[in-house]
Amino acid sequence: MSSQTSVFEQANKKHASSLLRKNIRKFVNNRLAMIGLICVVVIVFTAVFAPLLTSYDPNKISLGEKNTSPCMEHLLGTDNLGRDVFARVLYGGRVSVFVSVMGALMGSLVGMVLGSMAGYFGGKLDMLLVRLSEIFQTFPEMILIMILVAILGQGVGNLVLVFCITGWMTTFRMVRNEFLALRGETYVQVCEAFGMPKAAIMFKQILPNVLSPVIVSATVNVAGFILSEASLSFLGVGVPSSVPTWGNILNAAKSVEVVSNYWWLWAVPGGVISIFVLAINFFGDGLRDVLDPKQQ
Amino acid sequence: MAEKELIFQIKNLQMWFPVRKGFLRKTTGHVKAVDDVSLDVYKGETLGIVGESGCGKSTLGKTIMMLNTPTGGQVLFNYEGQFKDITKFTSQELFQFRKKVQMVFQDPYSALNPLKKIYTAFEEPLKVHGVNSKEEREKIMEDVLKMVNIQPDYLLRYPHEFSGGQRQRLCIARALEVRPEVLICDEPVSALDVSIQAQVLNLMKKIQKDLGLTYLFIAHDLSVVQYMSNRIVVMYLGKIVEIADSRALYDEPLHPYTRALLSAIPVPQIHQEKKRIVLPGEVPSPIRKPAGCALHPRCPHCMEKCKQVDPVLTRYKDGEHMVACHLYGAES
Amino acid sequence: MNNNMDYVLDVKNLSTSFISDRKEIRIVKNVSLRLRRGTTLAVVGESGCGKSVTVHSIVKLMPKNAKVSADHVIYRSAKDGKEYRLDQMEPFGTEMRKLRGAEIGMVFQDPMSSLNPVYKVGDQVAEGLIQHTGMSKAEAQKQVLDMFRKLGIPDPESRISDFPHQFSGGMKQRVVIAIAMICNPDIIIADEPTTALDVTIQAQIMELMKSLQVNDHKSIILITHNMGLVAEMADEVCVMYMGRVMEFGSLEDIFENPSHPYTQALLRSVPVLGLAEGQELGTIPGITPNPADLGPGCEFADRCPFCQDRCRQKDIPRFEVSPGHYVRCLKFDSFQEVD
Amino acid sequence: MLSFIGKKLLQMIPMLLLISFIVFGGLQLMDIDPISYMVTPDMAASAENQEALREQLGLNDPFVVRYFNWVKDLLTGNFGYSIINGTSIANIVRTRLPATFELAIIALILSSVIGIGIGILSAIRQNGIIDYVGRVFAVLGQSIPQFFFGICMVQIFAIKLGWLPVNGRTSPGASGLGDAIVHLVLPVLTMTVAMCAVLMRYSRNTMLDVLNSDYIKTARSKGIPEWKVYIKHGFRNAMRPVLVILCFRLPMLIGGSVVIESVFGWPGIGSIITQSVVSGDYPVIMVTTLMVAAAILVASFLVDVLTAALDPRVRLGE
Amino acid sequence: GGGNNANSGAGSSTPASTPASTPDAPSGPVEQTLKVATTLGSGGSSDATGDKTKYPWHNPDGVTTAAMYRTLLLADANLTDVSPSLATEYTVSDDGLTYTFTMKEGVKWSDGEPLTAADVAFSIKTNLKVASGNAIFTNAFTNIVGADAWRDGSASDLEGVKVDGNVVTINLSSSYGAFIPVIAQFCILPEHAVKDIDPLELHNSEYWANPVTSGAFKLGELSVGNYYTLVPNEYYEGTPWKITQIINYYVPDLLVAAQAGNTYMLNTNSPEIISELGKLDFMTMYPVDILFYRYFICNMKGVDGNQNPVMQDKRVREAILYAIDRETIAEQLYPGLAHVLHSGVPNDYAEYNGKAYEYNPEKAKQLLQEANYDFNHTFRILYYYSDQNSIDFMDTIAYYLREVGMKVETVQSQQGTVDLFQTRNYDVGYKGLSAFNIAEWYGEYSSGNSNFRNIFGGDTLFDEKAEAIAAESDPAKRSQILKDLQTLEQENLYKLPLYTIGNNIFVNTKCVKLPDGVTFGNPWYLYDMDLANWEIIA
Ligand SMILES: Nc1ncnc2c1ncn2[C@@H]1O[C@H](COP(=O)(O)OP(=O)(O)OP(=O)(O)O)[C@@H](O)[C@H]1O
Ligand SMILES: Nc1ncnc2c1ncn2[C@@H]1O[C@H](COP(=O)(O)OP(=O)(O)OP(=O)(O)O)[C@@H](O)[C@H]1O
Ligand SMILES: [Mg+2]
Ligand SMILES: [Mg+2]
Repeated sequence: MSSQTSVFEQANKKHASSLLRKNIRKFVNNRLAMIGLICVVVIVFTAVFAPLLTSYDPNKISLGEKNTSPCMEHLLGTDNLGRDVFARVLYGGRVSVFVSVMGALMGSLVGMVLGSMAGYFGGKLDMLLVRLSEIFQTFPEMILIMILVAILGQGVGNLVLVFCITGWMTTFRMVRNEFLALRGETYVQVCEAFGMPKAAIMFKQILPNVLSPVIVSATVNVAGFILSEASLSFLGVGVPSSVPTWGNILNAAKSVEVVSNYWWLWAVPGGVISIFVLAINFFGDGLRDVLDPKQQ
Repeated sequence: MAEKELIFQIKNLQMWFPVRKGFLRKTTGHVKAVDDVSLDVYKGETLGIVGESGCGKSTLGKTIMMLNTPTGGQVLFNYEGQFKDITKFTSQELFQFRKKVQMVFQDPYSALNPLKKIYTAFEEPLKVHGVNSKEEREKIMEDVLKMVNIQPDYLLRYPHEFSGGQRQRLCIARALEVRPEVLICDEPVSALDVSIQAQVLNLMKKIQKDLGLTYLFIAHDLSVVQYMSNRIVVMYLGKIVEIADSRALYDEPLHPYTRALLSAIPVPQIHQEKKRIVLPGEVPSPIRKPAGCALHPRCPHCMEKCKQVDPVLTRYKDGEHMVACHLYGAES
Repeated sequence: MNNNMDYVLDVKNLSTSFISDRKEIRIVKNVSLRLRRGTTLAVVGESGCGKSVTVHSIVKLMPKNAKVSADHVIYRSAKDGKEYRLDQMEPFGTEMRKLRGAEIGMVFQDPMSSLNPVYKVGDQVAEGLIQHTGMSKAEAQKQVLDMFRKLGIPDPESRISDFPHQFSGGMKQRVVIAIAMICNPDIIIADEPTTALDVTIQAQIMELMKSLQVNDHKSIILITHNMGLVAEMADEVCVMYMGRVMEFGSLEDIFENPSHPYTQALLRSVPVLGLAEGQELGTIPGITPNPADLGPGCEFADRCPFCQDRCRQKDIPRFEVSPGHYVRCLKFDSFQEVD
Repeated sequence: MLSFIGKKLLQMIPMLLLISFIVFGGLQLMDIDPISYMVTPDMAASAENQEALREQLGLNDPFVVRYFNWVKDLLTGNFGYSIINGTSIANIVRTRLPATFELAIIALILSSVIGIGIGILSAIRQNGIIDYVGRVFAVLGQSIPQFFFGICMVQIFAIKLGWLPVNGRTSPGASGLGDAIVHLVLPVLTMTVAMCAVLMRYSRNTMLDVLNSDYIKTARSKGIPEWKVYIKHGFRNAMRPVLVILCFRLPMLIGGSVVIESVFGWPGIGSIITQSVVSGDYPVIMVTTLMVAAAILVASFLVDVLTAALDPRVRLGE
Repeated sequence: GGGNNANSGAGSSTPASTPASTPDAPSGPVEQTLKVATTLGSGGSSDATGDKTKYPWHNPDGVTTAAMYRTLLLADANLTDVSPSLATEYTVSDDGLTYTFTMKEGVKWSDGEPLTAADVAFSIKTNLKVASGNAIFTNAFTNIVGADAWRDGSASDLEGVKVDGNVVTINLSSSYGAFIPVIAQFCILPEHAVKDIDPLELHNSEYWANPVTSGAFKLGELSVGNYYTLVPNEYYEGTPWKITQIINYYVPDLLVAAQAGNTYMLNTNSPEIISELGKLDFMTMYPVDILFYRYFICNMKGVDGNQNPVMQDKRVREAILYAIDRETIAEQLYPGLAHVLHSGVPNDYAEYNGKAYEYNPEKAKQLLQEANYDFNHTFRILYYYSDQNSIDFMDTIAYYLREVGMKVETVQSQQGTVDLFQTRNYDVGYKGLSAFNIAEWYGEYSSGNSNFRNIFGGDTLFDEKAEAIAAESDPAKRSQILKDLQTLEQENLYKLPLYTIGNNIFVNTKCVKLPDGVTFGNPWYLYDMDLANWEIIA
């Protein structure tokens, strides 16, 4: 019998990832999704490894070199304080991507936990949570965000919190509905028949099965938050303007003078935002195709 | 039929689901899914349960397993000669009880969590039930897999890599892991193709013989039930209308519903002249059960009494055969 | 030989494949079948063997990723005595649409989802009628009422303006049959019309269809995997396996002289009511293969007890073992080969 | 149907109360002294005068008292005054809400017609030209920050080409439809672009789902023409989920107007909310957000009614 | 006194955001419509939301204010000389404590009511009771005899203001040097229309949506959030203006409005807007030199005794001045507009004592070290301007301070002066002051200043001299006091003066023909622009 383990292990190598592999193949075949993924990865990587890619400090002011157009020295030119735009966009990406990804993650997390509970236990708790989410949904998101910013104050951490508070509802509804459906699935009943603990059934058995739509909606949220961040900068209630974020960089370049004279100051952050959002959306669509068999 | 040891004694079991309506979710009625069911199950037998969709077969099965908390009645289980009412069990006792009774469900396609390897799906119940060493677990897993003719190394695959028949065999194997005494099979083959169905049915018979299991075999296909069972329970709208030895039920169906059911089944034989009894109308919703005998609006033999008095299950000619119908009321 | 006019529908070498993931998978392969006027042809076979695809290919209700080809698909109308080449028609062109509904009615598997939830059932039934006859709505409603009565829908006057969700499964299936029947078509194609229903309801529906066929002299293609239904309903049977017609013959041919190993095994594996105690069911070993990874030769080879090497070499031709009884198996290579 | 409407209307009352409580309570968390906002310290004439003002406004009462006073005032039609500039809130709502609604409703209608139209067309002609172009347009529309798009539009169409006014809702002296329309073009366009994209994608997907359903097959089997299949059987069924998403989008539409109104100097409620938030004018925030929430509740109620009209299952209960 | 340009409360926006406007001269076949614009947005005052017209007791600026309201006297562009307006003449007693104004006869309000001396008395009295108004008025009027008693309600009348026929007499308890220039900024309000409004809420009153005016124009139409128009006031007794209509648009962006021809006049100190406006050949630039301070205030100690330990050491404060290369910043960020300051006295004043804090990062580091400055401390700089220029400026400051090893965080406050004066959660605050005169700058040090005592702990060090400079009008004495104040200031460095910023006024000369000899002055004050003779030519 000792050889048994190795039988399992050998077989494991052969089969373990076939589901994953199949999905990956499907995804790779989806050209747009791949382009999206590549863009996202490239942008995230460049942001994370910003110090390796540029020797400039994003905040290094060099007033003598202001508004230099792109050249060898400054790949994407400099802004009106002589700061290197390339470096700023890279470092700005760190904050923007962090805020939006964390916001989406936290929102999804909250939505998932509440949604699991509402969907699994049903009854009064469910009704309460659904009402709550409806109320949150009644407020225009932008307004809710602004009010929250007014209450909590500006700042990266607070913005994440705000995105989390305003972004949990879609995930919540989705997870709840899935749970309502999956609660009746046979494998859940099997687990109950074996007397497994409720928490294990909820989180270990059912939850993984609702992850794919959650992941897809989280990607969509990331895209939305990137745009929200930009809008909030525009309204002056986003991340403090001294911190470079894509929104702040673009917002700094919104003046007519910049728009008509220094194209690189708006085209670069604007382009990066649009490309990232586009890429995330493509990526999300691709994921949906792979993860959600209904959509095929 | 004598000398049979009882394993389950079900007394007046009742499972009513409240129907809630409106904003305040007031209870406006009940789905009487299982209504006053009394039944004995003997050790080692296969008890078939048939009936139309929605008549409460699955609910009965689940309630016996305490997956639903019954709204009334008792379910007594034989603990080495001692009968204990499982409806009064604490959660710890129930947890232990789950080792004695297991269930196989209708849909093998959704009975395995699509994201978990079969290995994990097999390991989890063992872990929960305290088999802590990995070797021991793998030994058990290998044993049960042998029983259902599946190679152990298949365990490391995902459910989607298996066909329906294989999945159902896996489900049976998994239920057997905890060495249950009773297996409740809720339509285990109705989702399978004919060509596969026979494999699974034969396998189940073999396992029963090998392990001395007791089956509660639920199905809506009378031919399948009859093939599998020693005794058959016929249900209609949450009530038992007839209980009989499977041969007897085929040879001498008493209840008009059973008769209609038997005659409605298409037989894959030609040149067989058959008089079909077609019951008119539909199965009423269990929320609005007709008064009296639930079948009376559709029954060809409906009498005045049937519309008012609900017949009780009584022995027919003092035998094992029981029926709930006023047609036989005088004889009992 | 029979007069050709006897056959309302004549399908020769129909093949269908689907393109998915840039791969082409053959689902239906060289299917030939003929439907005799006024009879029922049963198509049996297990799930996924291509029964639905076959009939949908015939009436050209296929998704865009399907490729259909056929030597010919001929429909012979009793109404005008003309022959129509369905295979040469545009799927959604006027010609094809004129036939659909008016001459060929369809009943689908799942009554629950076959009705549009947002329209009254009466209107849904009348829609085809209005389309094909151009009659007024009121006239159409009258005919619908008649049809409902004929199909035994209780209280038709009020139910005609109900919505599908207010109907039970069996009643919905009657409505679906009414949709198929309302224009008095020659052929009714019923794709597993009772699979979703209970036995007692199934019996009701089947009685109904039988009486329609007998009384109105309809030709029916009945798709099912229930051998019992076949025995009760069919005049001729077409046994399919993995996109092939394995055996085709009259009811007697199939039940009394099943020739293909698959047919034999299939018949043995069905539990029959009143089986003697201790009697074992026959089983078909192995599992149904995936259509995407079938090799050459007989599709049943892997599960066949009589399999030989030559079975796996090339496509198996059809042999006519007795008049009108065709088998696709090399066991019968002594018989005449028909294409 | 009537009882359905009645029930829905009744459900709105507790919702509104809850929302009002959340709004009121939430804003108490804002650690602000309204007086500091009413009277900017730079322009503060004297501390005593300010203290008098505070007492006069009842700002020293406990929370619950203030909440009930507020609700009571609201119910009696007294919406209070902006603490920043003293404008009566009733006035703000009266003059601003129509402007926002004008914008939102036109954008809603336009984006629905365009978005759903193209979405459905591209589902019907899946992988055709419209589908392709529509999808590209959809993703593009979704990926450009709205304010930036708006600013660019102003620069191109108002400044460079001079075709349209740069901002505002009306011009002095000019009145009539023409004037209103030229002012609407750019804000509506900007708003529509983003909104359209979502609807397009969504209606395409639902229409595709619907087209794959069995009843479409049934409809086709009757031999009715394809356009009838699409319009009668496809469209109406696809509309229901689209309406739901539309309902979810309503808040976004009004929320989106916050940005749009800032860019285009549109005198709507959105710009007032922005300013109130920035300046901590909490009575205005409370009432305006409550108004917006109420408006959205009403709108979603309308959507519910519309859904019920479209779908008998909803109307008649399951 | 001085209008504080940084209309704080709402984090007042860019200097460019202040309304700019000028009426212009009429005649010719062209319709005489002058277009000006006000920015919407930042700032909660009603004219920033477009709900009402301007409350003239804040900054009394702009063409529209000049067209609607009149003052007793009209100042020239430098605010030094005055000419008659509502008052035909005025006298000052030798001790500088008694002022008499003789009112012009026959002046009427736009509703036909006569404008009398009583209105003047009413306006002064009301101003003392308002909750919100420009400090220049309060500072001046507080010196009127009985002002305190009147304000706290213990007197039923303001003792120091007397009306006798068409003569108004004002008695001061102590002399106030700038009293006449202040009077020249003080718009008289109609008693009959305003008397029922609670002075505490006057600045917020709905009244401003349709005020009664005394100037050449009155309100035509107010389209909330869009614009308002002014039309000639038929009761105006002076020379009618050539302009026959003024439109004030509410716009999100002044530059765009100028480009689109929606404003014929604006002022700005933003180099970006200046350069962009420079490209429009129809806009002519008129630079004006004004006392617009930009400076840091050091958060020292509140009256509550709450001390900020970081700023206590003077060397730290000094180091900040040395650490920042102000010359370069002025050159690059405000080319031609900013002049570095080393005290409240601009460098080109004769009184400037010559002490300079030149850019010297080494010295800064050294000073910090000497002061045992904790380099791990995050140094918080608070600012409330939300325009991009100020953000850039703050980034630059932060950059320079980081260069000397400090950890810096710049915080843009939404709640402007509340954070500045009350929350006080910062080390230095960045502030602007468009000073009416130099005394206003030094008045901020005074322990009596209700705002700054929260920051400087009510230190009485400056009181005497600050009062003296406000009261004194003799140039020689003033010069001496200024020198003393300057030294005191540099010894203490509670405020770190950065620079003064000039302003540019742009006029669309393709549409407006300015009369000869018009000079522009501080755009936040009222002065004689000869508006009656502006003419629209296109
Ligand atoms: N949890 C529940 N809540 C409410 N009603 C229920 C619940 N479970 C079952 N029911 C109702 O009880 C009745 C009996 O259901 P059950 O599933 O036992 O029928 P069944 O005989 O197993 O039918 P099928 O053959 O379709 O499986 C049905 O009407 C069903 O709707
Ligand atoms: N649109 C499609 N695209 C790709 N493959 C398809 C499509 N439709 C059907 N198939 C494949 O064709 C095969 C035959 O399908 P079909 O529906 O004809 O089976 P069937 O015999 O009717 O089975 P059932 O009894 O389950 O209805 C299946 O393997 C199915 O996966
Ligand atoms: Mg069941
Ligand atoms: Mg099928």
